[in-house]
Amino acid sequence: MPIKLPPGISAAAFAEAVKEFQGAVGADWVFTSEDDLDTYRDAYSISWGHDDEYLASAAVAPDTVEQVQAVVRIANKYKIPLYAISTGKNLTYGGSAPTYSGSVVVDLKRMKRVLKVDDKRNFALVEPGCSYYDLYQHIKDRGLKVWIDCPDPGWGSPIGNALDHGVGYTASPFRDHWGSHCGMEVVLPNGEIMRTGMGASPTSDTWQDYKYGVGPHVDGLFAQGNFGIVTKMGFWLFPQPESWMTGTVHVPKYSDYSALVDHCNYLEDAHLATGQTMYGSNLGGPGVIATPEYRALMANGWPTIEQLDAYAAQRKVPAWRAKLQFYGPEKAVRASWAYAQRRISAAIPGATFTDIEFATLPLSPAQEKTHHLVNFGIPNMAIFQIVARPPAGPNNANPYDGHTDFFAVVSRSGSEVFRAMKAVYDVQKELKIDPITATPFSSPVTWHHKVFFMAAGGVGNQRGDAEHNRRMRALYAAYIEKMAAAGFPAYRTNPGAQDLLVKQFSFNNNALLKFQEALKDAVDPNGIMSPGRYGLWPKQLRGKKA
Amino acid sequence: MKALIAVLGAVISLAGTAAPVFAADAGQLALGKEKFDYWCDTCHAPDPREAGRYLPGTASLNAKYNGSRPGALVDRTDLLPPYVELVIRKGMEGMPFFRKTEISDAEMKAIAAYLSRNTRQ
Amino acid sequence: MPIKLPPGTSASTHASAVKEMQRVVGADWVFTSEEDLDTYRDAYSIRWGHDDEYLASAAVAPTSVEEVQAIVRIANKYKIPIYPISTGKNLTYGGSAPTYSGSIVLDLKRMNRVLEVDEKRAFALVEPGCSYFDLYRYVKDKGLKVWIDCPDPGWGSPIGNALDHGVGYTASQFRDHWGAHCGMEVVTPTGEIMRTGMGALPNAKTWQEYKYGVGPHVDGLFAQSNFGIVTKMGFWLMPQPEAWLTGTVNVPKYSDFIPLVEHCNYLEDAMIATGQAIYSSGLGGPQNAAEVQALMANRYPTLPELDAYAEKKGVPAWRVKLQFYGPPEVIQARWEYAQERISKAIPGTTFTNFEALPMPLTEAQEKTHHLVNFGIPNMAIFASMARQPGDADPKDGHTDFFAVCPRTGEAVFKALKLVYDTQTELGVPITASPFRGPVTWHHKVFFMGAPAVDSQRNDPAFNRRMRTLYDAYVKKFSDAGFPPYRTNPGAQDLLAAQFSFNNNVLLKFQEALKDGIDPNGILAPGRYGVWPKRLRTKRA
Amino acid sequence: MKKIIAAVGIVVGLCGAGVVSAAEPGQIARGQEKFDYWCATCHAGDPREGGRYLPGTASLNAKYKGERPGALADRTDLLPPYIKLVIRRGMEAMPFFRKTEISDAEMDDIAAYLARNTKQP
Repeated sequence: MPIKLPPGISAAAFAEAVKEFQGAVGADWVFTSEDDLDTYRDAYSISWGHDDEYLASAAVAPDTVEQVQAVVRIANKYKIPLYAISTGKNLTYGGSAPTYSGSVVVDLKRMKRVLKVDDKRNFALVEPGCSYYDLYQHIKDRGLKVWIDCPDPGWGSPIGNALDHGVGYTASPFRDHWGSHCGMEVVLPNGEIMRTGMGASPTSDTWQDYKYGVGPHVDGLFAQGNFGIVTKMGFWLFPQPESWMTGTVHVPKYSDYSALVDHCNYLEDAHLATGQTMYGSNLGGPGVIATPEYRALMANGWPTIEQLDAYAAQRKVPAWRAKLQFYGPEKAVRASWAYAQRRISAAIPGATFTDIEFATLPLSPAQEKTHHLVNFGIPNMAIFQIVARPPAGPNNANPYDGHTDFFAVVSRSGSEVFRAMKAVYDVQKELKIDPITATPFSSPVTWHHKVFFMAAGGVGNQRGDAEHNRRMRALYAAYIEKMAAAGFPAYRTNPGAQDLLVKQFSFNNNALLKFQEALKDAVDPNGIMSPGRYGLWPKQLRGKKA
Repeated sequence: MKALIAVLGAVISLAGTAAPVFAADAGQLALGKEKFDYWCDTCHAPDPREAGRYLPGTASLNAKYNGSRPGALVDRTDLLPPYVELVIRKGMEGMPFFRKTEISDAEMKAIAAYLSRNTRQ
Repeated sequence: MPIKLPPGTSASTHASAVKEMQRVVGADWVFTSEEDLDTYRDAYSIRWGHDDEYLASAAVAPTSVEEVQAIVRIANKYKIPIYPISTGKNLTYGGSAPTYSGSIVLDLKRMNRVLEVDEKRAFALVEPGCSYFDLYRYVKDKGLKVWIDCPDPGWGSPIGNALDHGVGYTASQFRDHWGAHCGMEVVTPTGEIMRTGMGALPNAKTWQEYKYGVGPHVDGLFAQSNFGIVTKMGFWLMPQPEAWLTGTVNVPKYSDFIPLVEHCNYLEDAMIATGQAIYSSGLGGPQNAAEVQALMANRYPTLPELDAYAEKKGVPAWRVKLQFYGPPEVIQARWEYAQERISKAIPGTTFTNFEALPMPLTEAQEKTHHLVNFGIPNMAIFASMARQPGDADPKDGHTDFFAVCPRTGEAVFKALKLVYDTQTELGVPITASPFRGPVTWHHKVFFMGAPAVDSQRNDPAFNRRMRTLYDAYVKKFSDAGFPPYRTNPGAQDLLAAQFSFNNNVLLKFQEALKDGIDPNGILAPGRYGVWPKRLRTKRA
Repeated sequence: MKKIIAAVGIVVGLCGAGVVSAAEPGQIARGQEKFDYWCATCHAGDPREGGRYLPGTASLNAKYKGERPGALADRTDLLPPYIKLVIRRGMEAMPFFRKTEISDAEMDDIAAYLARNTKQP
């Protein structure tokens, strides 16, 4: 007996359904024991241990598309909600737990095949359980000359990540994982298999080359959505570049930042510095908020740009830096870097250039030890240091059990970054966070090539401390609401905040959500597919939630 | 859960030296190593920057034990299978738990046997 | 009295709807006379003068989003189909005519504003009636350092073109006009205004920067489709480059085309040669017509025969014009790399026609360059139909056929032979040639053209033959895996039917979605084969 | 349709001498503005004027072989009804224009502009 039945389903009906699921995938691959279901909880949930924590009633793990179809048909028969996960490693954004408690998790981890990698037309086709590691290893084993683009945690799924608007670290268009997908196979809420784009043409060989096919594109509905279960998906790949070059630009004044951003935008959009530009401030960094100078700066609230310019002058370090990265033939990357220096020197008096490095690719094993691997499309797990015990971290003695990210979408402009930094500060001040961690020296993240993401202060969770988690939820919800009100919504969020986030997209009385709901009802009449994902509830359940 | 794991950990650290606690056959150890390398090694390999991959698991255990035990799991001589299995299925701090679709029970036992191959009575 | 009423709609119902629409937009902007409606016919239609030509029952031209909403509500009230057009210049793909006769055309030409162009963040926001000329003039008048990407005819609409999968001529990702769009405003089939992506968040300034917003993306539903009327749309723009460089790579053997394509793919995908690579063969052209005919006298030549022919002619079998945008020293280095890479891989390669110019072009340079490669809209393409010297009877239009083909030499060879096979089978004059290069409007696939299908407005029998030929291209190319990327309304049902995976489940899914948001089935019924429930039996 | 237009063309071709229609300068200026916006992209003076290959001018050059100017602005034989007919009915590959593009008043202005040098027979 599961702890949590799907609402409105009797134990007897559920048992019948489970029996049918077992018939479809084999008894070993249907999980209903408390121990097994515990592994489907969201390890990083800030709802952990609360009454409204998201819990599955069972988990089913198909190995083929046909088994996925069978599972979906059974769910329709019994009107039992399903929730599909790929590798289940979407930690901080929901992990392996459903968005509607009592759902049966469809765990696609066993479907982890790399179906095709073409290094002449530069694409891959994979299954949802395939991880970045799996795809990377497949390419490496065969000596194919293409790069993948991976986010920080290497164990995630290229499909799951792209579907949740995940982002990465290599060249411009590839960092946007949804943007670089091409072609899908989907099991629809009625159990039919559908292929999108050119995949619908039984004879075409361009499923992973051309996204559109003919007629309306439906792919977008499956991103942060609940219109079907994606069982195959293609991605465009970056051909392995000959070499890589980096150099760091420093600008003296705090107010030089706007010009710096404008020039870096140009270098990126013109395909000169196609690698990730990494911004930082020499005035920030760990421990800065405890220094007397900083306290003096912030004593009377958020400082003006003039005060910040004066502060930078007094500290005698360049206020901002941008690490530029270039991929390509040696002559070309050297010429691009020379151009970048010339352009920025001419525009920003006092700009200096440091940390110049050139490397032919691929990196040697020795170079791999000292470089930021994701910038080279090499999956790894380094990011977990933020939740592990960092050598001098504040949580060294009692590390968090996880964290909940908040990254806001901000225009690529200096003035908008200033406004977003202050917005984080205002939220923390209003909530009386002590100490306030938002500083005028935080930098945007450049995972996406046309927009910045700005982090708000980390939200850590403790599986053993329900009260702590409750405070974290309040803080997180405040970030969602107040940052959106300032025009800076989160680009993705955990299930507990999805209704709240979607509500902020309120143009014309949430016309977009209503349109999505009409579409949803049309293709999922029984409302069985991932109810509530990103605020989208089927008719039967609408109004049940926030 | 953390408390439970801590207790189990303490029990295990009390276990002494001498002969290996579990007799595992070579095939199981090989499977265990293979699955450890696939699933665990990305965070728990010996050197925190082994092959350039910053290894948060090894770094975290180094910080925790301050040299009193090795940070790398493969160098440990005090791990007992039930503890290894518990951490795999229940997680530990920032390390989330693993599902059977990732690491099956048989694979988990093989990993546990591999990591406790040097543990003495 | 219009000639053509919407099926099932009485004259009096139609008249009431027209009257209500007049109240919304003013009597001057509702057209019902035969003379006015003639200007809404598809000038290039291969159905011209046939019983099943697509004809409007009226046209209405709003000037604001609110007027569009009001018209949509009237259409719902009377259950009269409406068909939106932007500039109405989608010639060869339907022009200003509806896909379902009797529809009222919603002519958005009067909504032609450029709402915003941001040079620093490199984007534009426009209305549907705005043409490439309009956007270009706006950018030029304000001295902004950004380029637009335009297709051949400059009078088209950036919005309409993108919605129909249109393509262009500058750097890789801008050539795909749908791919370069960011953010929309749409009037839904029930008359609601909706903004997509970040446009749904009232205070966001990133509507034209970040496509996704949160939750499922609905933008794709409005492309080649009938899910709403797009009233605003954003586009990412290319920053004006410092310089442009071109050089032509010539390879000797016919079969060298295979590695040539692989290297050009690399140069494009690795962002080294981001401009359009233009392929052609030195063995084609009118001067070789007789020899090419002879080569194909009995059957399509084999690869060894084509290699032997190239050798005999002693001219390079294939050439590709590479184009680079960027600072002079960077594009010089990139071109040098391209030469090194290709010379090493393909013996006998030569490099010619080198040219490098600072940007923008001077007026004198504009006279001699292919303007669309510089984002400058113009009308030169119409020369393909206009009277040439010695041309007694120019055609009244043409119907394009461009097939989606993988970027490999092998696939191109297969597609070239297919044109020959189709023409042979239909017994039409053979205009196929093994020396036609693929078109590179899109950066990840080739488009293979079949020789033009012409139209004559005064010759229905001629047009009937053209329809047969066109349908044969659609069917045979799709069977071989090369369906066209867009088509005119007369072939949309046929084309959609070719996308038949799992009993056309994609189309069924699209139709289920359509029914969910357009319960009265009033918006552009039949566009790209998607029919509302009440008209599904009308499918060709 | 082509026949009707040809017929009107012939009638117009027979016209000669003094200016046929008295248009006020404002109308001619407005007509030129609209001609430049809508028509000059194909029908401007030089087939490569401003680098824009001009298919309308090129086509008319091929048609008249020097008997008449290919550029419409240089013609001295155009009559307003003919111009309006071609605008609303099209001519070969040149499609017709809708009132949302060129209103009746604007069409009158263009016609007046192009007929400004046409003389009475």
